[in-house]
Amino acid sequence: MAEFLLATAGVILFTVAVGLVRILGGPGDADRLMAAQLIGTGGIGALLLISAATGAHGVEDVALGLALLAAFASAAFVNSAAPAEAPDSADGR
Amino acid sequence: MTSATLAGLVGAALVGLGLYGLIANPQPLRKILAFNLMGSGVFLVFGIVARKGAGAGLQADPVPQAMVITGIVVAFAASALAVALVLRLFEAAGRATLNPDGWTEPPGDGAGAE
Amino acid sequence: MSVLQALDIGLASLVFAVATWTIFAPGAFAATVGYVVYGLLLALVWIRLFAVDVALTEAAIGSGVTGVLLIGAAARLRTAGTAGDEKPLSGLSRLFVAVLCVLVALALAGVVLLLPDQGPSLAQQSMQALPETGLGNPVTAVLIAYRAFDTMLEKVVLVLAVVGVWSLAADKYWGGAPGEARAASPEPTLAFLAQILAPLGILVGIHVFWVGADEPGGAFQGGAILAAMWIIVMMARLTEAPQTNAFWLRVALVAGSLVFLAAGVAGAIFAGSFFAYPPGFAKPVILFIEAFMVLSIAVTLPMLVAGPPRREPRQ
Amino acid sequence: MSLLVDLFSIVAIGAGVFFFLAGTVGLLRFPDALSRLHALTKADNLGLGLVVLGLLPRSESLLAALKLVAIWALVQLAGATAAQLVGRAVRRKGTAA
Repeated sequence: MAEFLLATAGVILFTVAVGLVRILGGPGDADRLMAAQLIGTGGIGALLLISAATGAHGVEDVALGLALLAAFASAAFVNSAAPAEAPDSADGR
Repeated sequence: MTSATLAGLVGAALVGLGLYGLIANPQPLRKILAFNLMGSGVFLVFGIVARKGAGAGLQADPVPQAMVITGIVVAFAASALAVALVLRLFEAAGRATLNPDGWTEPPGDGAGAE
Repeated sequence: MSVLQALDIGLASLVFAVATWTIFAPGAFAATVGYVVYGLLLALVWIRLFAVDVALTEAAIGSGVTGVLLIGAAARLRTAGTAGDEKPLSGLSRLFVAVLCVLVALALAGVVLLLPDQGPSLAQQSMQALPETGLGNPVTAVLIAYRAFDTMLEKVVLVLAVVGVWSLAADKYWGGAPGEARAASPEPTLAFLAQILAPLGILVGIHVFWVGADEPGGAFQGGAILAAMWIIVMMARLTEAPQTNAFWLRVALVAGSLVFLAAGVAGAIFAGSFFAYPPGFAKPVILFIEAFMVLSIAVTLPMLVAGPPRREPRQ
Repeated sequence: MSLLVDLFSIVAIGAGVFFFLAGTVGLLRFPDALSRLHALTKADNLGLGLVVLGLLPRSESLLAALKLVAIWALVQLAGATAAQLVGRAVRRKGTAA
């Protein structure tokens, strides 16, 4: 069973890596932020699978920490790049 | 080859990469990134030292681990100071570059910079 | 080759590939996102090295808080360094630098390969003395008991970094609040996230600190998670950054180092030597110190991210 | 009993990996940033959700199981918010991104 868990962790990391190749190069900054989001989710998945397989202790807290901070890259980007006012909200959304 | 040795080799490669970026990349923010990369490479070498010191029922020697933890925090503090310096340079000189020819205003005492 | 070995090799190549991207990416923003991705992957590597405490620190500080700092800086500097400003190295000197760096990496790799299989270790001693501290996590014991002096000085470094960042402020802003005064209306999505995340994050942060006595976790990791929660609340503009001349802020910044130092001096008076904890009372003393460290870290990291004061102080 | 648990884990985690794969295929194939964002959120929701579901019966304690569920819920929240924020950033810039 441990072999299966590790293999799936490997597959998830591999698909994430393939996705990274596509979006880390852009074209836009939005795509690059998606890369951070993708590796966050995939990394947490792989982390949980690896810890279930190797029996490393206390790994749930690491995954919990990563999950708490998963949106921070996007939040920091919006916070620094957004114009001072929000013209976006004027169109009724 | 054990996973610890592999991590140590990656750490060695990261130190090389980071050193190259620190010297060859002209932009200051890129230099900060490279410096951090170099630092984490050193931490990984500490990681292998910790792993090789496994014993007494522990899977890794706790002393190098504790040093890496303080190291990560200090590295963050240093990066924060460096980033603040770069942003201040940007404010004062109009450009964030280490090349004085690129500065659009002479870096004064900073009191007038908005 | 077992599945685990294949996974390790895959992870190592992924880390190396993302690190290479960070150095050679075409733009500063792309490189910065690469670095955030790299930090996340490093947390996985630390799990594979069975250093869960380090993985937790890397996840919270190396990837989370550093990510906010660097992405914020990269987004702000987008207009800054246009390509014409910089004098890139000539091809020849690039080659020279590359050769030098490869040599450094190879030398270090040689050292790694030559390390003995069973290296010198303090694991034995750490575990032997562990019952005296009343702790169950040897890493916490190293940080707060065996090498307490290092950790105390490291807290002082954090305070010095804040002083350094603040001192970059223009004279008229000294004592004011960091960050520009911005529109009152926060980004609604971000506000929603912060409102849900903050209570949960505070719970997790305190949990991580508390279990740190016996399991992976501790003051640094718990404090960093709490710090991240204050950062997200400030980013969502649910609260303003505090004035840097606020008395409570300055007390909170130095509380960790002061309490730590006081405990060390008390050890010299009551237990015979500097940073000696009285037998039987070690664990309560350690937890007391750690609680103030958590407070200081939770205040210091957001102040480092927020940067120097940029508004005139209100009286 | 343990065979049943293993079977459950294999089915759920396998399905989760499928959604990670589907998300990546979407990232590779979709033409613009907004549809790529759409593909990405699938990996967030279902991929990790199913992996967590598969790991749930293997967790050591009730607290560990609760943490697993909390991790999934937090990733959901982060994914949804980040998708909103990134989507807005794309829209603000027009179709250029």
